[in-house]
Amino acid sequence: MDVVIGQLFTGMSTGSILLLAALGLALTFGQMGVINMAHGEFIMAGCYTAYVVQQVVSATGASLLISLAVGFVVGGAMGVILEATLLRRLYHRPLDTLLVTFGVGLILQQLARDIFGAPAVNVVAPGWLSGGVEIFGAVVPKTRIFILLLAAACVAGLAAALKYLPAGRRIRAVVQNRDLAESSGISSRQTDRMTFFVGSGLAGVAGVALTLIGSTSPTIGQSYLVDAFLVVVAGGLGQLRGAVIAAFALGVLQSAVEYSTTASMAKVVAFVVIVGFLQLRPQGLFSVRARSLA
Amino acid sequence: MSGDTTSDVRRAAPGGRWRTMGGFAVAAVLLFAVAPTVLSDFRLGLLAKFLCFAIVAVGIGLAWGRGGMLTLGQGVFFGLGAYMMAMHLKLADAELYGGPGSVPDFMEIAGVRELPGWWAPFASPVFTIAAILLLPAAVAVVLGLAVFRRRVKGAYFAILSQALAAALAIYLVSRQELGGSNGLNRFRTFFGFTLNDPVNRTMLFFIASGTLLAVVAIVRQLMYSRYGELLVAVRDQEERVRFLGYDPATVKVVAYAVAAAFAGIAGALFVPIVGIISPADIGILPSISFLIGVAIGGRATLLGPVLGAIGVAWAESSFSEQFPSAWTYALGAMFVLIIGFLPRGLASVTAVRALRRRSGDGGRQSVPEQREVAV
Amino acid sequence: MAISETTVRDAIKLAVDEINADGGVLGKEIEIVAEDGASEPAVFAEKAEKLIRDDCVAAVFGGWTSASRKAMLPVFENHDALLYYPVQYEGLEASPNIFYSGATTNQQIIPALDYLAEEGVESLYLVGSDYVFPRTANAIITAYADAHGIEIKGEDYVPLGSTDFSTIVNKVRTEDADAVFNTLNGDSNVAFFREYTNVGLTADDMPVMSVSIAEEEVGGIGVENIEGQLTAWNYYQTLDSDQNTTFVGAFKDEYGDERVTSDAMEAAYTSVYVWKESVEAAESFDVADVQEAAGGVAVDAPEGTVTVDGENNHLVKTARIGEIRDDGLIHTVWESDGAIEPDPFLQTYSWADGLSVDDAEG
Amino acid sequence: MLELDAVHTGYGRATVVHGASLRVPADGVAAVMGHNGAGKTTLLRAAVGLLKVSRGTVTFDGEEITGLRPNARVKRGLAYVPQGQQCFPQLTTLENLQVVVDGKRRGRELVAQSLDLFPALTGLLGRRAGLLSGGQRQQLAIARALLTEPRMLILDEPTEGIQPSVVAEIEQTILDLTRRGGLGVLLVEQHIGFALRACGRYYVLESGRITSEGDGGAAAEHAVREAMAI
Repeated sequence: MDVVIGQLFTGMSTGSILLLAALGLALTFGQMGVINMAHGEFIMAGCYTAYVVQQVVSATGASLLISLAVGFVVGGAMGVILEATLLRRLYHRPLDTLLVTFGVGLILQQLARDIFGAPAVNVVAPGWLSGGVEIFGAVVPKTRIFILLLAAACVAGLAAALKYLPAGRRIRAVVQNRDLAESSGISSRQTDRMTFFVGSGLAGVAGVALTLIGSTSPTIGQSYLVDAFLVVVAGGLGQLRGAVIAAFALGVLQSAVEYSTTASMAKVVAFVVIVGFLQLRPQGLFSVRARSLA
Repeated sequence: MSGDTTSDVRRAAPGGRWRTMGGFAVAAVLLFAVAPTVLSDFRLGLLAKFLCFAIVAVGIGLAWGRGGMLTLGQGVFFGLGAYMMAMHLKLADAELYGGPGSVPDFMEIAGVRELPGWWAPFASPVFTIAAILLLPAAVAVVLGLAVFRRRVKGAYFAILSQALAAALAIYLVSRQELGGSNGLNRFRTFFGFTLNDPVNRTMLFFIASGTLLAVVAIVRQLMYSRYGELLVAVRDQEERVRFLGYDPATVKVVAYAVAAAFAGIAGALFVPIVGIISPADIGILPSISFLIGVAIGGRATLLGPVLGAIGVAWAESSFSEQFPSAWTYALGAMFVLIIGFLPRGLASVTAVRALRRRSGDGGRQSVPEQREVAV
Repeated sequence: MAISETTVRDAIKLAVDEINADGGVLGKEIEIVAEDGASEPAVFAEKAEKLIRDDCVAAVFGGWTSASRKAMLPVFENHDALLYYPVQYEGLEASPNIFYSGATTNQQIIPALDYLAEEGVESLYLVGSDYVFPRTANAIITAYADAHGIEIKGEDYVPLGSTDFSTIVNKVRTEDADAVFNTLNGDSNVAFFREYTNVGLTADDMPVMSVSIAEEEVGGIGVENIEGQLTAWNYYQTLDSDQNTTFVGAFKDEYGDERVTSDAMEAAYTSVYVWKESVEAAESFDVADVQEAAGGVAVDAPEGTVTVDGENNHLVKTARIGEIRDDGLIHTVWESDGAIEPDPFLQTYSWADGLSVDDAEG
Repeated sequence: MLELDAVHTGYGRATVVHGASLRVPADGVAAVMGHNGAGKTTLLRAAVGLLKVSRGTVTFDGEEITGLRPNARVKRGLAYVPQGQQCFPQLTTLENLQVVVDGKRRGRELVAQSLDLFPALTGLLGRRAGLLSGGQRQQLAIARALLTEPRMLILDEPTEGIQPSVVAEIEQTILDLTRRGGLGVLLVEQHIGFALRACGRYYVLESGRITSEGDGGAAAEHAVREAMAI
């Protein structure tokens, strides 16, 4: 029993990491329909932001909190630049967007390699996040609890912003009916750019948080990217709650399979299950879309 | 715009026939006469490897350029073909050098003395070749029917096929009976011919060349047939095709299966030519890399993918040596510039010019515009 | 992976420069032709063939993963050329065309096990990346454990590059073995040790013996997460010898003070000298002559004197267990009694009988 | 005043409208009539900027706006009520209104004003717009257009597909608006009687070309029916 509950927590923790990595995609891919393969590199940029900030602010606690804010801006800025220079002209060619952003990802990876070197760099976690909390016999590291809370806060914040802020309203309006929004005086360009800023910013935040548990190296974004896309696809486009449920379901599934077999098997099973699931429900868990995604 | 595109295809067909035949002749002379005389054994082997990529590219050109399906998981089919061939070669070597009943050397080293049961059929060359020709296509048919029947959209299809490529690579790494991360290598013979012999390696080059010409011919027939028009129509206006009474899923599955079969064959040829197949050759990265050559050459053209694939592979092999970091930038930039700004590839630059000269109508040509392409 | 390959290249270049400054080999200056294997086995094979056939090099130095070596092996055998492979590996291989300057299993893994057994470890948990080296290493460890009454409490593999260790570390914690034997590769180590430290496991209550973490990796993991943990290698930067002081000094002079030296780099550096000595002993660059003369060639390397074992082309090397200290460096805490004869097929260990069938070509 | 001068437009390479010219006075109503598929909606979409004009110009109050994006035209006082009672279905009625006035100082006031004009919406503010009836959605659509404080309103078949009881209400609102002054209206309507009653000038569009035009009023009905060959 303890094992089951312990694994459940582990799964939730894995899920929250997936969620954090996928949340920005739920906006840019889920809401806008842009397949941004460089999202993983935005996450990586967040990781290195945390590293750079730590070189400046050596107090680990303060640097983590500052990094979260700076990471959001850095990720967001990269997203806006990408949107303004490339994606803007590719909105009618979603599949090509995928390949173009893959190229951007390659460039960013190499850039990181040239700036920071290929070996992983170390981001020191703050003291108050060291150690773990025992829950039903399983010790859950505080870093993971922090990530879980951060993911929850990001989801709640994002949902609230979409619901209550004027900007959020505009984002939803543009997603639901682009032409109508445009001819109602809403600038869909600005709105797209803002959506992209927030979505990419969330990738930056995810990157900062992920330095708490993983390595900071040029290829780190790659390891989250496919998972993140699958979460958004399985969750259904245009809905945050779909992504939330899909992330946690995938996390719990993966850690359960991993516990009984191997981590490799878990990964393979998770992928295959999602592919199978999408055969049954190609629209994902939930789907509300006005603009159909190619 | 679909109407325009289809009529362009029609228009191109009859006039282009002689030109295509001429192209074939030139290509055949280049491959069978010129290349072996001017290239060193090593360079010839390298070119043979590029030809394998070109075979994959021809299939991608059909499925992606003509059919609008972004096949991000060709590594799966390439890997299937390659591993099946590799298993056969390992078994044949074991039989030849270890005597009847021996297990392949890498298993021996790992302390395995019993051959896993499912390896056994691959001892037969006939079975292996049949499996290489049929299995990838069969997998593609099953996968394609499942996906396209459900009208899964293009982006989904791309992400799913990518996930499958990743899953297969991870799975293969964890299978020690398939060599794990090392993959399968150290092949000594190819259907009885010693691989170390330069003459036999040249023969492999010829086999690859012949295969490439054959797949190009097949795709040419498909492109200019009624089916080819239908495929382009499905790419541009899937709904309309449905209303006309055709099943778009079937149309797409055929192209997808053909592309899969080509990738499988290319994988099978890759093994004796390069001498190794490992999970590193079939994951997400190689799968996406297959696309860039196609995009550069011109995804909807017949020869564009071939030339693009060979060109990119050649450039990678020569430039990555001196400037590994610059090569990554260049590769990234190619994705960005070619696909972002020249979606019809380099072929379009010359094709547009040629058309302009001929018709003077502003040189509009078939545009494989991927707008909201539902796959 | 490309990182480590780079450092190996740097070390080789250093050795070549030194030799050239000293008059070269047989009066000839060595010229380096560099190729990038792109961490991909098929590319390694291609580049190896290019070096041998187009560039006609005298010998090739490098390779990193087992896969890269396995991919190059047939190339070197078919073209009868020489490869100097500088990385510790899973053993079970010997080719007349490859000189192995890193440790084979009986110079790294078995001494590590001997050390743990000496320290009173009675149970082990095995964690590794899912590829050939960890799989083979763990098979050896299991056989050793069976013969020495050590219990294996668990054996887990993660896909290469995996960064989620919550499940595995929880299993490790619950199983409460006396020590963990870690064959994880690359960045996975970072995630593993963070998780390990964060669930409250320390080097005191459950030490981790790692065989793939060297000086270069410590920084990325963070000293605070790995302090006190153990490694098994033949060389550490902290070794106290004249040769090593010279080597470390020259390396830092060339590549910067912040750089560290590690086992693979030292082995790569040494391999160039091994080749030089062999060529000079043969008085020829010819492959067959070098192969003939190599047996018994000795080099005073930074790790101590190494000698080529002419039977299997491996080096006779000293095994050392090190502890990672807060300076980020690894300090020797145990050393084998003298240099160990390489035994890639573990033929001198009775408990290893079932592990492999000897390579057909021997 | 809105002027379309020899406008060519269409979808991709298919030109639908071939050189249509019309003029909507700043204070009056112009109606465009024609059969289904004549290109009326296409013409309007070009006027508001949702379609690219390949040849010809669009001028608004003396300024050429041919290349402007739709939202920029809205800022200059052009409002558009598209065909089909369009709304943002997942937003509530209130949000549908708010999203237009966000950032405006008088936003709250404007929303209140529009609810005065369409009191039927007052009770539906919290409901998702997608769940409203066609008539309610059309009222919402007009309300949303008016929130931008337009000087020129473009209406595409405002009464099509709406239950008759509401049609009268909407027609009345439109007539009221046109009589209020300070607002020009470009109306596309199938319902010829209403259109002519409302407009000062009519245009008949056939196969993308203006084939006839004249002054509005009930007397013109015969001429229009003739022109449209009904």
